[in-house]
Amino acid sequence: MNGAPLELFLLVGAALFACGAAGVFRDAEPLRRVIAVNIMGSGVFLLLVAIAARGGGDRPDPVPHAMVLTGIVVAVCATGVALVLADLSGGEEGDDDDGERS
Amino acid sequence: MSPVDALSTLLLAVSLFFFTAGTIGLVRLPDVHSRLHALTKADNVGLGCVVLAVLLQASDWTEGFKLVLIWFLVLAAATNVSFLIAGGTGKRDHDDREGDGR
Amino acid sequence: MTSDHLLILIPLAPLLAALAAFAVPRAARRIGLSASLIMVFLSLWLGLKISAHGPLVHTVGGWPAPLGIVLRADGLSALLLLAVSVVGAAISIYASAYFGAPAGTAASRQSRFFWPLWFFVLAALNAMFVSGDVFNLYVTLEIQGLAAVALVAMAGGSDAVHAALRYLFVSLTGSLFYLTGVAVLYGETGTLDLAMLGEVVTAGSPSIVALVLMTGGLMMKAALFPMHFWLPPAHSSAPAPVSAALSALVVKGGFYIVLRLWFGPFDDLVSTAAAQLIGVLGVAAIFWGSWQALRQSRLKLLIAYSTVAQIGYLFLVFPLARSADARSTVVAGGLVFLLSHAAAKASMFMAAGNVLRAVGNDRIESLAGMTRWMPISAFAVGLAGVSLVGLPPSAGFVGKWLLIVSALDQRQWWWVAAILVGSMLAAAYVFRLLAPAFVMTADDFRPQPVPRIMEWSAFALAALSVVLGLFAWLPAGLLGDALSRGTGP
Amino acid sequence: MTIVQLFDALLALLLLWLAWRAVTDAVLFRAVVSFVALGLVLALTWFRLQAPDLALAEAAVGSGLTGALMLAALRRRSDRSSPTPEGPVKGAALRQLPGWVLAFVIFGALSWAVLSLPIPAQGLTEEAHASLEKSGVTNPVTAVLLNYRSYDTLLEIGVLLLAVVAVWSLRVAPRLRPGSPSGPLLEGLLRFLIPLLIITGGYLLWIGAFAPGGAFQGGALLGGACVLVLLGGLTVGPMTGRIVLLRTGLWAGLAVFIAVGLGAMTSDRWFLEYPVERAKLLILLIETAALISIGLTLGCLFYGGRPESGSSDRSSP
Repeated sequence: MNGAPLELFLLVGAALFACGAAGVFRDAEPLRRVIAVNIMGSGVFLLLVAIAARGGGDRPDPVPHAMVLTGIVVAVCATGVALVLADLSGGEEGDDDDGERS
Repeated sequence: MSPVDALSTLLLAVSLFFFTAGTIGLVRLPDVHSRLHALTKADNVGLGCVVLAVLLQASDWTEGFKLVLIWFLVLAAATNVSFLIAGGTGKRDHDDREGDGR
Repeated sequence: MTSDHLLILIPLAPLLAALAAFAVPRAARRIGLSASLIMVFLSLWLGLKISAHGPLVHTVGGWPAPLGIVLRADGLSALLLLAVSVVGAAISIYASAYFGAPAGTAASRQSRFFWPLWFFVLAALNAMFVSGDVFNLYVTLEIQGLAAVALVAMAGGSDAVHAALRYLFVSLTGSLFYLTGVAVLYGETGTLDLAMLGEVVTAGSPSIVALVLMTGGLMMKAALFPMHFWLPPAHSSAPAPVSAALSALVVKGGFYIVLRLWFGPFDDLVSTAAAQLIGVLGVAAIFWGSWQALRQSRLKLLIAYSTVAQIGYLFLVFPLARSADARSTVVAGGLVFLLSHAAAKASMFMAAGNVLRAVGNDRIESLAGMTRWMPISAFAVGLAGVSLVGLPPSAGFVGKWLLIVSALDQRQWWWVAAILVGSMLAAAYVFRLLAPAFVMTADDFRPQPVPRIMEWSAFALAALSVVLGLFAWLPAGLLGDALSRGTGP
Repeated sequence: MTIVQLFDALLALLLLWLAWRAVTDAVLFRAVVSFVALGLVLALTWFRLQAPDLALAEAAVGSGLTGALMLAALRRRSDRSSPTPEGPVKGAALRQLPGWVLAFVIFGALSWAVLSLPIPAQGLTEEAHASLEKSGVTNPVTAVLLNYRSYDTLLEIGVLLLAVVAVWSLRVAPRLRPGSPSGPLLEGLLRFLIPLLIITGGYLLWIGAFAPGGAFQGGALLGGACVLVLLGGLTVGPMTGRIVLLRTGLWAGLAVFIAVGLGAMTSDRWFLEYPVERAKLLILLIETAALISIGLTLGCLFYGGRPESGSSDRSSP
């Protein structure tokens, strides 16, 4: 291995996940919660990549890398939808034109 | 330490100096415009030195071409961003990005 | 384990329907209805094939288990797929009438976007029930979460948007907790396949933390008691067909994965204390949900809190199914209960939608004299109530009966007490609905006309939920020894 | 060796500090900036942990595009409400303690678990590299994404389409701020930069087969080009004619993926099991369609709503 201290990165990953989780539960502001969820995601991805680097010798394990790539794309989709919803919930100018109260 | 390596390390040291100068300028200078000035000038020259240093180590011309392309792109982006920020702060008075001590 | 090429059609059919509904928005309704019928036939075909040949396997891409993804369908998946397609078809028929507004209005915009989102939910559920890979389950959880959130927010009101936003954050957090568990599991075992995990997971420390994280995340998705707060506002502010879909089908996804994990890889890792704890959470959900339902003044909120309570019953399966011999009866009871709740709850939300369409608001007082001006929907509410409370011969009764019998066999009588008290509370809030319905009102009351299809689909589901009780041996038989101890899925 | 360890320690510290700033900073704008910086440092970490594909994706999508989305949302938020003084989050103090207690519990349990992972690490490295030549590509990550676990990627491209449908169902796209900055300098840059982005996106797609790159990284660049088009004020113009084209581009990726999968299946192979000799061609076909869909999807996510066409609602999407 190129000597990267994997335990350190595993701990940092766990810390990022915990910090994000606290942020999601702690905050009311939607934009901050979106940031917190993204940080949780980054924490999990750091765990996965560190686990991938643990096994491979000089060739890291490609399966967690594919999982993280999928995770990054899913995270940006969720962030996109969350930000539009946060926008709508913040101001009232969303286009809720005469949708009957259902 | 072949002369090429020596030259590379020298260039890296020079770039280090420019980067620190840019950062000190960012921290110490009072208002936006002078900070922009410090940042764009110092950091771009710093990056130029780094690119030159790495160029010396480059194995073939395609790699060298990519490095120069990187440097050119950063230059183009930096000039535009500083132009926009400078232009922006002039027009918008209550812009919350105004660094008025917050 | 017979291999089967057509198993891939189960997740693909709704995915293609969603794609077609998005590509050709004007034909979305027709695509939706035809796709719903196709899915019913597909799941019937799957059920017959599994009862004949046993579990089916489809190795996607030709790569075997550790490297590639293997789709597996056993009795449990077949049963859930049947439930999703049948209840889904009824919801599609109801929605085609519910959104049948003339083109150009806001409702027609809703209709155009309802169908692709609805079929993404169905695709997520179908993919989830046949997937044999834990990371693949994560992707299906994300699809289900995003699509359900968009469906809730479609109602457009500010409280719908706020409910959808909170639902989205809980859904994302739950998925990420689940993904962390998957990461730890992969770090420890080096495989993502459910069957292979079963053989490899030992009682080492990482897999305990993985179990806790995954279960915690899935409890958020399934809205089990401590993490149920997002469900009532989301299910009550969504359009009626969406509320029906969420309460009847979407919430069951999280429960299904916990079932697969606790009786699959983590079977011998789960201590009786952990099983008892999740059972206690179930009981707490029953009492809290029923208590809140009693205090609601709005019909849809009452039904949403009833969902919180009924989910509690499902999680009673875990403490009761620890012993190998009791497992098949308990899981059968839990599944029959799940089917009956899906049908009954969907029909109740549909009936609530009918009331809302006819009267304009869903306050419980406005149900006054409902048996006169909307008899079919009133009958549907009654029948669905019978099944929710668990009166014989409904399937709800059969499910609860099987749970009670095995609880008594294992002398865990406290679950019996919980089920009985829960049923009485359910009876209380159902009668709260029915009482005003039979009250005579001044006969000059003119409700808005409600399309007949909407009433009949609600009635059909309620009737199904009751009649299913008479044929409860069918699902129990199909289930076979899907989750029996040791063999794994 | 100490220099490298120093660099790693600095990287770890930077990650933690930026994450802390992003979650707890009182000024929302600085929290967003900290988050974007975190994304860039994370890209550096991926590179340090020998995951160049992820470094590309993280820099382009994780910090670049997500940062752009957040700044746009922040801009719309401060437009709407007068910039309320950014005091500490109301009521946060009350919720502060339980939040952080939960964080410490999670951190404790998770670090205990990850530190006690078995020493001969389990992994699929050998299996993945063993059947690499049968997969049609030599970059192992692309092999996993588009051959071994291609079903995951298919569902993921489904998630992208779902995100666009969700955003379009929520609202009509808000008009970008009038008087958004558009000077000769910016247009000059865009006229040069956008073609370059498109070419580089195609290049990344092509080298994805044997070097770090692929459809997602290329798609992220195309997404960036779309964002620049929208931000640069290049008028998007009446969309009526082009909405059908945009819509087709959006669902093309998923449709091609399923078509190739079903096509491969007919001659009694499994779904998505490519014939070995034509694997590279099929993967390239899938990735090209995915590239277009990903780029357009990320652009639509930034656009923040459905493009309203001039004519009446009926013919609009």
